Amino acid sequence: MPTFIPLLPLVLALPLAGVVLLVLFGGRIGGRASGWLATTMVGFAFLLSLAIAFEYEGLREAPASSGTEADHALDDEGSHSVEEHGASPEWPVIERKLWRWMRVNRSLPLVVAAEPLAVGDTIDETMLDIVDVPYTDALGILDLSISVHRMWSADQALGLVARDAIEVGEVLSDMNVSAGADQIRPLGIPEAVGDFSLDVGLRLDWLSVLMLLVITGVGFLIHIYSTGYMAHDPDRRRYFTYLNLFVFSMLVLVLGSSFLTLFVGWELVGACSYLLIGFWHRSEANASAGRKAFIVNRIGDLAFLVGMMLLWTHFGSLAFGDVLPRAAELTGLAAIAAPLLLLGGATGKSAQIPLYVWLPDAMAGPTPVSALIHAATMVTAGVYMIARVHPLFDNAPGAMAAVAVVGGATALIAALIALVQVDIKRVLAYSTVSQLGYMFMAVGSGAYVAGVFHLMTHAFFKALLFLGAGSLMHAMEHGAEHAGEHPEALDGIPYEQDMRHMGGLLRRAPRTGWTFLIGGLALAGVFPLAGFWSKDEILLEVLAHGGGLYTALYAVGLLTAFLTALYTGRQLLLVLFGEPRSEAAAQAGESPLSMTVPLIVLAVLSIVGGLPVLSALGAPFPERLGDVLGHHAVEGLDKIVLALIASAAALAGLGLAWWMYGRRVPDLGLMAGRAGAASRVLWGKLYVDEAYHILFVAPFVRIARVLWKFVDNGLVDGAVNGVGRSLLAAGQWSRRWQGGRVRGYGLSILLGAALMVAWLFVAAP
Amino acid sequence: MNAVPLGHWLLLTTALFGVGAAGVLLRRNVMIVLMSVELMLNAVNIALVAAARAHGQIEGQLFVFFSLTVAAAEVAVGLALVVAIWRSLGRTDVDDVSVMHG
Amino acid sequence: MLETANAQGFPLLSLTVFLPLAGAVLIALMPKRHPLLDFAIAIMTAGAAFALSTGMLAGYDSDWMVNSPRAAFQFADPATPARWLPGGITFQIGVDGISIVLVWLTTLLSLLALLFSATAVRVRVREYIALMLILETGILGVFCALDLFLFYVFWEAALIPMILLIGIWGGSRRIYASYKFLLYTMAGSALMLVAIIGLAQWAGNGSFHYFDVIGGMVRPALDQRFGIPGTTFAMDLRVALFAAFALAFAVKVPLFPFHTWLPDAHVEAPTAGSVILAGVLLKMGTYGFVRFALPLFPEVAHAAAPWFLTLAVIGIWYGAWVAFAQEDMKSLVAYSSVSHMGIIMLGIFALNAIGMAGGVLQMVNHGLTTGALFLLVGMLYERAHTREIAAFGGLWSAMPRFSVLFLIILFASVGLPGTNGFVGEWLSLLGAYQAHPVWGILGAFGVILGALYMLSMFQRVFFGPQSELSASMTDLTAREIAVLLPLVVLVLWIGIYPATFLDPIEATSTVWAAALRAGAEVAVGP
Amino acid sequence: MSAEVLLFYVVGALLLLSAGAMIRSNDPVHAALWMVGNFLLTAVLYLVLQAPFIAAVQVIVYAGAIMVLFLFVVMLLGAQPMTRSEPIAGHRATAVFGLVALVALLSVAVARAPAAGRMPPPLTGDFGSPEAIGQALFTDWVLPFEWVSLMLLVALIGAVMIARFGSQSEDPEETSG
Repeated sequence: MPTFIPLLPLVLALPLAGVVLLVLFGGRIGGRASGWLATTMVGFAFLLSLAIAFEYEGLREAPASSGTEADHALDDEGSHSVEEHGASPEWPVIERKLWRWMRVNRSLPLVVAAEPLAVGDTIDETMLDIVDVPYTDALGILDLSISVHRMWSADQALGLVARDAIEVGEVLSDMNVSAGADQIRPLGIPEAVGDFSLDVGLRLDWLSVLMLLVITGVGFLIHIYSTGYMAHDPDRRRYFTYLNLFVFSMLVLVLGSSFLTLFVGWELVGACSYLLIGFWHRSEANASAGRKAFIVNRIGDLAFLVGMMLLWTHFGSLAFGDVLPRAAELTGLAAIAAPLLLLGGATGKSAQIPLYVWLPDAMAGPTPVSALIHAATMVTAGVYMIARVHPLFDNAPGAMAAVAVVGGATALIAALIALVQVDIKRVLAYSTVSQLGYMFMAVGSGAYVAGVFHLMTHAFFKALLFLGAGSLMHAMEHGAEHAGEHPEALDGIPYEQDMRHMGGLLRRAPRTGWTFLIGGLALAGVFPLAGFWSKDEILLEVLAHGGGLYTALYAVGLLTAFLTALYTGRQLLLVLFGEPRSEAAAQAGESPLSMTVPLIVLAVLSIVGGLPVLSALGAPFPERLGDVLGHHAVEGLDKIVLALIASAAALAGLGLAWWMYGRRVPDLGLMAGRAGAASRVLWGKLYVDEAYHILFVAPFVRIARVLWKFVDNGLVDGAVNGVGRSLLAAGQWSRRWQGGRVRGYGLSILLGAALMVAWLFVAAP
Repeated sequence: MNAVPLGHWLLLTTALFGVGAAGVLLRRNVMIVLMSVELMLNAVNIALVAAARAHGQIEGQLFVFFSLTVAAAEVAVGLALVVAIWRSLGRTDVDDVSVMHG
Repeated sequence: MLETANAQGFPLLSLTVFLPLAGAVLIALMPKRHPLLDFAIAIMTAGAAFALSTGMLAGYDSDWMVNSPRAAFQFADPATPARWLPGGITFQIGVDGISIVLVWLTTLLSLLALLFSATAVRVRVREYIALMLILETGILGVFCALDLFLFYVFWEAALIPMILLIGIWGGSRRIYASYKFLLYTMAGSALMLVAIIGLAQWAGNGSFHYFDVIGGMVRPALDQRFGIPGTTFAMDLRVALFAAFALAFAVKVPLFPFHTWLPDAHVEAPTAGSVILAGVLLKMGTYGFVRFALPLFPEVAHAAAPWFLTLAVIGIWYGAWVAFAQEDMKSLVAYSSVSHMGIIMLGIFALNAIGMAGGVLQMVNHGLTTGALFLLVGMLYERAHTREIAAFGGLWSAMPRFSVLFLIILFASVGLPGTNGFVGEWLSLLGAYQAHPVWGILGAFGVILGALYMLSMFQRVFFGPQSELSASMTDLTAREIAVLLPLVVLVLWIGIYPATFLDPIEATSTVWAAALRAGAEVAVGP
Repeated sequence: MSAEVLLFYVVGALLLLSAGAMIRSNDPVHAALWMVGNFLLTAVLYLVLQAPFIAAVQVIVYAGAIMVLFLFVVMLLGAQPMTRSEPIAGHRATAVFGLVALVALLSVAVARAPAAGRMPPPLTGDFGSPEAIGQALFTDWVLPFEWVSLMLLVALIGAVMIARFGSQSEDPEETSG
């Protein structure tokens, strides 16, 4: 008997309770307690998730009896299990309806006469069949019209379930009372697609279990880290409120049992991201970055929204359990449009071309936020979503290819841009964009398991890197305080984030330094760290998918792997090794335990997180994910050779990085886009922001003013005022002729006379 | 050509009538307006006499006789009004006389 | 004639509608000037009306005989139409699922607006309160009237107090604004009166009662459809009558080219006036479409739907775009109303159950969020005596509570899931998409545009370096929070559990949508 | 060209000129004098038209009595400064347009009229003579004649009443404000 799975809503409720408590009582308990309250909530959520995961593992069953155990397990009437399509899943998909959210277009009883009626007949219930159809057609109208003509002695509505006996008038008998479905047919008027009922529900399968663990686990660590990182911020309470709200929203996203529930989380995490990026709102730049993130995300959300409308129009439902098994029913334009629209949504949330521009700016938020939202969880929502709705993509190879191409292009371009960055967080930000591109490449190749696998390992090591970066910034600030002088900010980058001021931090902050090193190597894909396994898996799957496009994408992936190793090696060398390049770096100090313990935990996960042996121990990947996402057997390729090639690319990148930055003291003068045209273009981030500004933002702002000042005040209002003024002027003018002035009347007489003469000419020429 | 056709007479009176009307419409001095009214009457009178001559009928002249009488009465009343206006307003601008009382 | 589910013989609805008026009369009769007493009377009567309407909303039976538009009317009062004036003019009021939520919204917003006004108004307090109460009765009557003439009387009766509120207690250009409002509305509704009289003559057989008229409108089509010799109702006459109704309602909504009275009226109106104006007065227009223009002329509505959808989409884009350029917070909110009302119109003219339900729910939502926004801006204005966006900046640090409440309402306004805005927008857009995908997609762009202007404004006012003015602000008082809190709670309530309002709405709109479709089919013929 | 034709054109031109001068005078006295000239020229035209009696009456009544009345009133009122501004926007332009239109239309009408080319017929000796007019006046037209005399009386009394009550009831100070 499962005890924890029915408690699934509690996982959601805990962080939400944290939000409510912090809003209501946060002011009274103070910032420090607020932090621990929030952390405790997420901690409990994590523990519960673990328990649920273990319990879910125990639900494994033979395919034949699929679902029955879950039915027994959940006595709640809202719960039921749904059998997924595909190769006999071993675990049941558990869905639990929480409440009916929206209901529209309910079925109405239609009255049809069971036998023909004659004039003077009396209808009683036995003579009528009450048929349940979506709507009553003309009956409502009929009763209205008849009441006017007093055809009904009882003056009672027709068709109203015939509760009372009704005397039938002749009109009705002529119509034979069957003026229902068979006589009146649609005439080019769009027909309603039945009952629209939408529930808020949760869905549990291995995919959501994995996401659940990642979100609550990494979220918990980052909460702990934040209590240290934000210890001196006066607005901690607000920070932790947002953070808890984010965890809640993200859980809604991954646990939602329908497109619309997913979308709720989808938008809410965007809102949390907006709030957290602009957390230090006194700075205009932070607020703008938050706004940019929200609006760019909304552009993607629009595509998602339209995609949902399209799906609903075809399926009459948005529940995963209704839509996904029937995905193959989509044909023609809708088959390709629906996944492409969803991809549009994913490019916004997961920062892919063309909507990736918000993510680098999002680094304006507190660093733990970058780690949690903009590296580990929210930005991977696009990958999760595509994996979740993969039957739609499987149904449209064109859309799949689009996903892969978007991912490949993003991976390569972001990696290139990352090469020249000097801001420690920006390197990581572009790295995140690039790695997300990797995941897209994977899901675009049908390798959903590999994509989600990389999602998880990336969550570990990228969260580690961001938290490490935050810890190093902390160390730099500490050092600057010690040294009594702040290094100068170059190119508008704060000194504590500028890698040009760092160097040799491995010695100054060993715990942070070593874990940062582990994270970096995992990102570079060094055997046997987590990144190696997942990246290797992706490259393998892309190549295995076959075809010229995917072979080219394999090359792109390999090149990106090389570039990733290059910029990671560069970052590690600049930050951790060499001589300190500023007093702040020389005197930097280690961060408190609350910050370094999460780093150590994440470092351990980054080391072991990808080991194939874990799967055998019960970890939710990759076989168990395959249970949801489809098993994928790669044949005909030598895995070892491919792994060696990938490792070679990673090592070559690291080697080149050493040759450029480790061999001798790096030349700081050549950084930040000062090493030739190519580096300038990359430093300028390919001028995409500028292009968007010229193409979209500036015209929008200018047209807004024109619309307001010229069109609205001038034309539309001018037309109205013009009519008013001309009427007024006509009144004023004619009033003078009636003002009692003799000559006015005289002139009227004269003109009248002239008109009369003229009329005589016309009438009698 | 030893006589003037009726049309020429009428054209002359039309012109004269127009000049009188112009005086009525364009001038503000009430005296000149009254004189212009007389001018218009005069134009009509000439037209009547010319028509009488052209048709050889005496009635046209009789009409003129009557209209002269009416003109005399009109001038008498009109001037009385002017005097009354002048007394009450101290001015005799036609545009000042735009209300029926006071 | 009209059997209702909730006929207890107790004039619940009449009491709700006329209690505020009675309060106004009572205040007028009060011999001396006791502003406090006046307020007490006003708040008691408005509160009682609110309590009664809450009871009716709770007592509304969504499942009672749901398959006839007529049967959807409940709490009818009197039970059978009473003769009111000679010439077939009757008196009967009743609510269906669409009216009841609007009635409830009206009583709520009126109460809150009165509570807010307790400090905001300092001159001619008595007249002000009395006018607010008269206004409430007028609007309630519009939403309940079951007689076309009665509807028209209430329609105009609601107009007059609003004009006086703007014209007496308004800002510097109040006279211009109130004239413009008056002329616009009158120009629209004059033709409607003609149409109403025409309908009563041609369709209602001399009766102005809603059911008589609507039955008469459908009757000729039915006769023709089933080959029964009878009357005919020329199509061009139908079109003309529809146009007369549509013009009156489009001005009130306001639909795109008829909107320019709105920013002026809003900017000049006192805060409570703006709340009522945006919160419920605009809904009279959309309600008019749902209640009269569409059911009376289903076939014309179907034919004209593309035009209205186009105007609605233009309104969505245009209102948002112009709002983006605004420098005054109030006019920004006013233009945002143009945009949001466009979404409502989009839902209504989808002419299906989902769109209609979404549109009506969005009416409620827009009333709550925009009412709250005007209250918030009004509270800021009371402190700063300016509404210029550029004058603020960094307000969050000075007014954290105010900022949080503003943020929640803002999220509702941009339609974030979890708030009411999302439910309404989603259903409206879905309905529109189902009817005409292109318009649905174009309308959905409002999602982005709304975020653009709202977030820009929010950033400029609340974020960034603190301006001198912002630094001098004090946070909300308990009374102000008490005024806002119900709205915030409702915003979240409807976002999370909309059934409270959506059930009556959808029960009614489903029937109406079916009737509309059937009516159009019958009229066009197979 | 006979003397009649010559007189018509010369006197007609002078008539129009004097009329124009009259309406253009700023001083009412000048205007009155131009009017006298105009009336006298009219009398000449009456003579050309074989209407000696009318000509005589014209001279006596108009150039004599009415003229004197005008001059009296002008003298009584004295010279008054006149503003040239127009209280009605567009009045002058509209008036000129209307005048030109009316005169042009009437001229065209006259020119196109069938009777326009009619030449005066030869006449009997007493056409227009006092006897002939008296004959007609006191036979066929005696009733109108009496009515007109009555009207003159009414006008006389009316003029007196207006002038008198105007002085009694109206106080300039009361109405000036």
